Amino acid sequence: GPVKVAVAANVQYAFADIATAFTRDTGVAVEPSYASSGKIATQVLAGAPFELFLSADDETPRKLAAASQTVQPPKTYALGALVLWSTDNSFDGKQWQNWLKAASGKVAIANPQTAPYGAEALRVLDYYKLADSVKPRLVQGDNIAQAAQFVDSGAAQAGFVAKALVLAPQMQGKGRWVDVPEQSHQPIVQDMALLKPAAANPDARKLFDYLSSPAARAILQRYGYRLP
Amino acid sequence: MIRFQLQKRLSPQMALDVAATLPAGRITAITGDSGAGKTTLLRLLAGLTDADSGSLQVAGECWINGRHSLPPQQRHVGMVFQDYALFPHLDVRGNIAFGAAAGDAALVEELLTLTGLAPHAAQRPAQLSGGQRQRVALARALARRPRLLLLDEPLSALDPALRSRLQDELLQLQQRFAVTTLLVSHDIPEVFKLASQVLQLSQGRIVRQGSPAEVYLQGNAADRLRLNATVLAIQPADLLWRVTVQSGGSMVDILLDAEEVAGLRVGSQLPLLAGTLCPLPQPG
Amino acid sequence: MIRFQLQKRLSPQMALDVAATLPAGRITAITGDSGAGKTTLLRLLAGLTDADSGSLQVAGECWINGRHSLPPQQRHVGMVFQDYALFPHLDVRGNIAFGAAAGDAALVEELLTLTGLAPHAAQRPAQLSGGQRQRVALARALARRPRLLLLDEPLSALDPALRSRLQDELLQLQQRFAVTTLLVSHDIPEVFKLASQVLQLSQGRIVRQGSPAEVYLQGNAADRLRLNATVLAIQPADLLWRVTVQSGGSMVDILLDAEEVAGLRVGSQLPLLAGTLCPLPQPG
Amino acid sequence: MIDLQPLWLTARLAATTTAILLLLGVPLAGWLAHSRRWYKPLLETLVAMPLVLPPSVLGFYLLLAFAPTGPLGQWLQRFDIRLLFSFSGLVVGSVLFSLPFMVQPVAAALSSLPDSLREAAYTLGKSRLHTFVRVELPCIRPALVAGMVMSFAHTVGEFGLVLMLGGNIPGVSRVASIAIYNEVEALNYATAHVYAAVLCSFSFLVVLAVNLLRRHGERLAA
Amino acid sequence: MIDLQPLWLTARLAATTTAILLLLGVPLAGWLAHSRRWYKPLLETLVAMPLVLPPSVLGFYLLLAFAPTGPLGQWLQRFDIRLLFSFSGLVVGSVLFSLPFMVQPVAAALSSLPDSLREAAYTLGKSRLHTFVRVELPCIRPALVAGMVMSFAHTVGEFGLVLMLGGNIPGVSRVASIAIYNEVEALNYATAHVYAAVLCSFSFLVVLAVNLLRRHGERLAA
Ligand SMILES: Nc1ncnc2c1ncn2[C@@H]1O[C@H](COP(=O)(O)OP(=O)(O)OP(=O)(O)O)[C@@H](O)[C@H]1O
Ligand SMILES: Nc1ncnc2c1ncn2[C@@H]1O[C@H](COP(=O)(O)OP(=O)(O)OP(=O)(O)O)[C@@H](O)[C@H]1O
Ligand code: MOO
Ligand SMILES: [Mg+2]
Ligand SMILES: [Mg+2]
Repeated sequence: GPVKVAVAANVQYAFADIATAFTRDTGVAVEPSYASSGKIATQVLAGAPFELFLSADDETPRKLAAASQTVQPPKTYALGALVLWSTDNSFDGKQWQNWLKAASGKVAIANPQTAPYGAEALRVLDYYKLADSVKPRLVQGDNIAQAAQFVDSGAAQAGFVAKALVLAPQMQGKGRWVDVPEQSHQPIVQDMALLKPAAANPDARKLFDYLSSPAARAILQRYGYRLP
Repeated sequence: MIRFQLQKRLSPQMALDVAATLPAGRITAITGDSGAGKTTLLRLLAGLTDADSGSLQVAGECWINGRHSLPPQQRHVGMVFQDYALFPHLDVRGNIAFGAAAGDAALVEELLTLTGLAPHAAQRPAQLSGGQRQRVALARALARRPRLLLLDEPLSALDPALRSRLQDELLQLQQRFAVTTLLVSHDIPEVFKLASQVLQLSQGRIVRQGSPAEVYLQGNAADRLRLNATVLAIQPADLLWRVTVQSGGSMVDILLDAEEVAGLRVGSQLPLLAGTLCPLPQPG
Repeated sequence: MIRFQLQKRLSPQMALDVAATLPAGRITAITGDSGAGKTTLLRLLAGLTDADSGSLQVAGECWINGRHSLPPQQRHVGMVFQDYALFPHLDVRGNIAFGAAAGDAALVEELLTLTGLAPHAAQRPAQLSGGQRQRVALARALARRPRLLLLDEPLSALDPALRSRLQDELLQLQQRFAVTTLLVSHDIPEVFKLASQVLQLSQGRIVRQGSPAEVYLQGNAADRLRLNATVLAIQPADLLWRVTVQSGGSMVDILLDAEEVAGLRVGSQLPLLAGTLCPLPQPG
Repeated sequence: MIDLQPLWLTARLAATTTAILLLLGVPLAGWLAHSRRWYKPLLETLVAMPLVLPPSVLGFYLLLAFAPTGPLGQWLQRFDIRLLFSFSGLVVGSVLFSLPFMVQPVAAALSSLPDSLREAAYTLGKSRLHTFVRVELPCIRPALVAGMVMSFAHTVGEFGLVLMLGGNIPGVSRVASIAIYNEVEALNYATAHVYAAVLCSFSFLVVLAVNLLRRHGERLAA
Repeated sequence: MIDLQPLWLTARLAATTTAILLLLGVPLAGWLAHSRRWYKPLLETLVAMPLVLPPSVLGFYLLLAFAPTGPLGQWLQRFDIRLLFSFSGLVVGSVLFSLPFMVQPVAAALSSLPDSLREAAYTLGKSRLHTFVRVELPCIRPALVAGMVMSFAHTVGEFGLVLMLGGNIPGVSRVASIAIYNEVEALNYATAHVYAAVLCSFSFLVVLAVNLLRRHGERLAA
């Protein structure tokens, strides 16, 4: 049957392209489910039938490995990048720290408890000493995609989201964004893990390997990820 | 004096179309079959239902004029509903005081005394007997100092003894307040006792009108009373038959000849004429 | 023959404690005040309520013995409830056939014919008149071929004319099926007409028992009928007073002297003795 | 492009749930309508709980119970039954969640039937079961229909429980209410609008139908 | 350690929602109970919709409506009212969502009062408003209490709508049902258990109280 993949929300658009390419190349169908890394981990621990897990971090797959939920050690497939995104007309990418401080609207992040992009966004605020002015205005999405959705719908004035989301075709022409310097947060090392149910589906390993192929790496790069 | 002339369509087949004058300070009774329009007439007068056309003049004031109609709140009517419609969450005093003007506390107390409800002033309607409820409903209607008192079969749910007692009370209160009153009643003795005028309704129209004696007694009274009796037993007695019949609450044996007894069976209805009627000696 | 002796506590103050024999194939009537335990007795016999103790013997079979009791399903009783309890979703034939044995289709058709319900066989209960409903309930109970037929005031909701007609029909059907029957009734003529035995209940006990004549007629019948009349009008007539009274449905004038008229007012109750009673000439 | 699978899955889930509720809820309603046991109010309360319990709480406990490491999950695994992230698991959750919508109207209607109807059937020789199925249920058909329609509609509207229990697996647990949430998060508002419009009009028609049905029933009764 | 703020926030949200529902829902129930307008069934249907509508659908549309770029949001901003990610926004959503729990029992009780009670008050010179407040409402106190208790409890159980609208802000929108969801996802089951236990026992007691109250009312009526 199709490969059942649980995908961290930040990779949803990139993975859709990869899955299309994979199916075209191998004829194997893919069935993705998108959520925050934390929720996926909960569900895997509760026995979810996912075969492959693309996390937004390296810690969650490690935890699953420790709980003997994986069939082989996790492997890094991409390094994530954080951007500040806004659809507000006054948004100033060059002076984003001052703009953010002066602005009064809500700032969206992913739930730091369950989504690594959220946790790293908090680190960025601390690094630039923006915590005092921005923290009271933070709103949390259930995952990074909901954070992006808050920005897109105008519900939040700006948001720290994955670069991969703003580069997606759906987002073109919607607002402006600026790269958040890498030194302001921990590297977002995104690991993938082959889960126990994969033992029964050889195609899962095929997709696992395919994610390291030049074709997949090209797609990931196109979505703003750096490669391991 | 209250004068009205009102039209109201009740169904495709039937319309209420009545005109009458109610003598001031007196009781007018309305009788008529079920569905004749008695309750509807009361509701029109109270302003709870709107007339299609007509007029209603109360002591010079105009309450209904064509399609224009004063709301019930401004009419100063007192209505006693058949189910009494007492407010279950208020005690007796609260119910009576509900419609009284702010400065009329003395009237409320007077009504409590007049109706003998003073000892029950703090009870809720649910704790009252049927007769007590009826009194509360009447007192509540009077506390509004109405110009027109409307009573929809207020006594028909009560047993005969209580009914007779409350008729006396009703008459007393009505005379004390000298309020023009319209009373729906099916009970001829009640009408004779209370009303100075009777309106007999049928199919939405007044078919007879006048004093109770005029309406009921014109050539009706005979010198022999007609009774409906039921045959309980038939036994031979010499050449005749002893037939036990029941009428009202009591039983009597009568002797019938063979011809009269022909066709009679236990359970048959037997119309009787009672000749010599004499009053029973009163005890005590 | 059906013999029972049953005890059942109804409230802390009152217990049902009755014993009687019902003659086979005849109707026994039960009378008694409201709350005397009539319905409860029927329910005990039907198995719808459990007795505290006692026994019930039906033609050799034992339906109740101490605390052990046969469920209603196995008793072969036919019960006509006061509200008829017809099944609203079944038509008349469906209602009657509901309790009939699988092979008893002929009985269902016979009952439809006997009760005159054949033209209405496909109607639902909601489309029937009160009398028709009563017949369906009776036919349904009989379709079970009961050994004991229990009727809880089956006719009291009907008007007098219909009631009398249905009494005849009931008697006919009961005799056709020769079923031992227990009938709750408050109507003395009805008891005379239908029952061969009367059980009079009071406070859960049988206080009188025997044929209707024995129970009701021992020294009760007088030669003059006692009537309750109501005074409608009082007018002077020469040296006497002409008093118009009403009793039953008709009015009569009687002449009273000053002493007799003292204390009388319009609306007063006036007990009368009727002397010469003679049957009204029947029309036609 | 709109994927019809979530709508189809929703319909299948709602239909299965309603069917099971009919089999479980109607007998339960019958028991509640006639019983006089002291623990009847407790049972009534348990049945009504889903009306007020957060779906995240119920979902959490079902998640723990169904997990292969949990007691129930382990026991079920012996029979090779997995309730987590499976259609059957959603059905179990939905049945619990929609229980009051079936049981409450049916129990209310049953207990308002006059006792004499049942008793008449007993004296006519019919068992309790036969009486329940052939007399009581046909007499309360409107309430039964209302219960079924509301259970169906409420299952269609279920969200939090499926989010917690379902795992968002296409064809298994990605029902329409979840699909809307996904499409909103993927910023595909157009698709979300289509799903939402379908669900809204469906819910509206269903509730309108139940209201008109009830009004009709009342008019018949009067 | 367990954070008490979500529980306190939940209580505040439920209390505010119930208070507003009392002010809005009771007059609406009064209108529904007495009106004979042709559009009354439509309104009844709209009131009942939240029972069957997925919270994700309602949440989605409220999000679009409240967004500062949306029409309603822009208009509200003129008065400096922000309903997104705010306590007030959750209150608005909760009021919509719990509306049937207040309106339905109150409307049912009002329409079962005999008309003569109102009419008696009118003939005694009292206005419609005075009659509604001083006669009708006191007569249906049990239904009013039931409506309040159920609205409160249903708001406590709200999840999907808050997830969609709230932004998970501590002290503003992180209510207990959301907190449970977070703790479960963060694999902090112990904390989740505490929140869930509090909510479960609360719901149970509330529904039990309503059931006993209703039974008591029925016994009084009989
Ligand atoms: N609200 C209503 N809607 C439609 N028809 C009504 C309404 N109220 C009364 N009617 C009809 O109007 C006619 C008169 O009714 P009304 O209640 O006035 O009769 P009534 O003389 O008071 O009878 P009763 O002695 O039975 O109380 C009846 O045919 C009745 O069906
Ligand atoms: N289900 C019950 N639970 C408790 N008490 C009951 C029940 N049914 C009847 N009773 C009591 O038992 C007594 C006898 O009632 P029953 O119904 O047998 O009287 P009845 O003779 O049929 O009266 P009626 O003529 O009013 O029908 C009454 O005091 C009544 O209050
Ligand atoms: O992609 Mo995430 O795990 O929602 O931040
Ligand atoms: Mg009337
Ligand atoms: Mg009885």
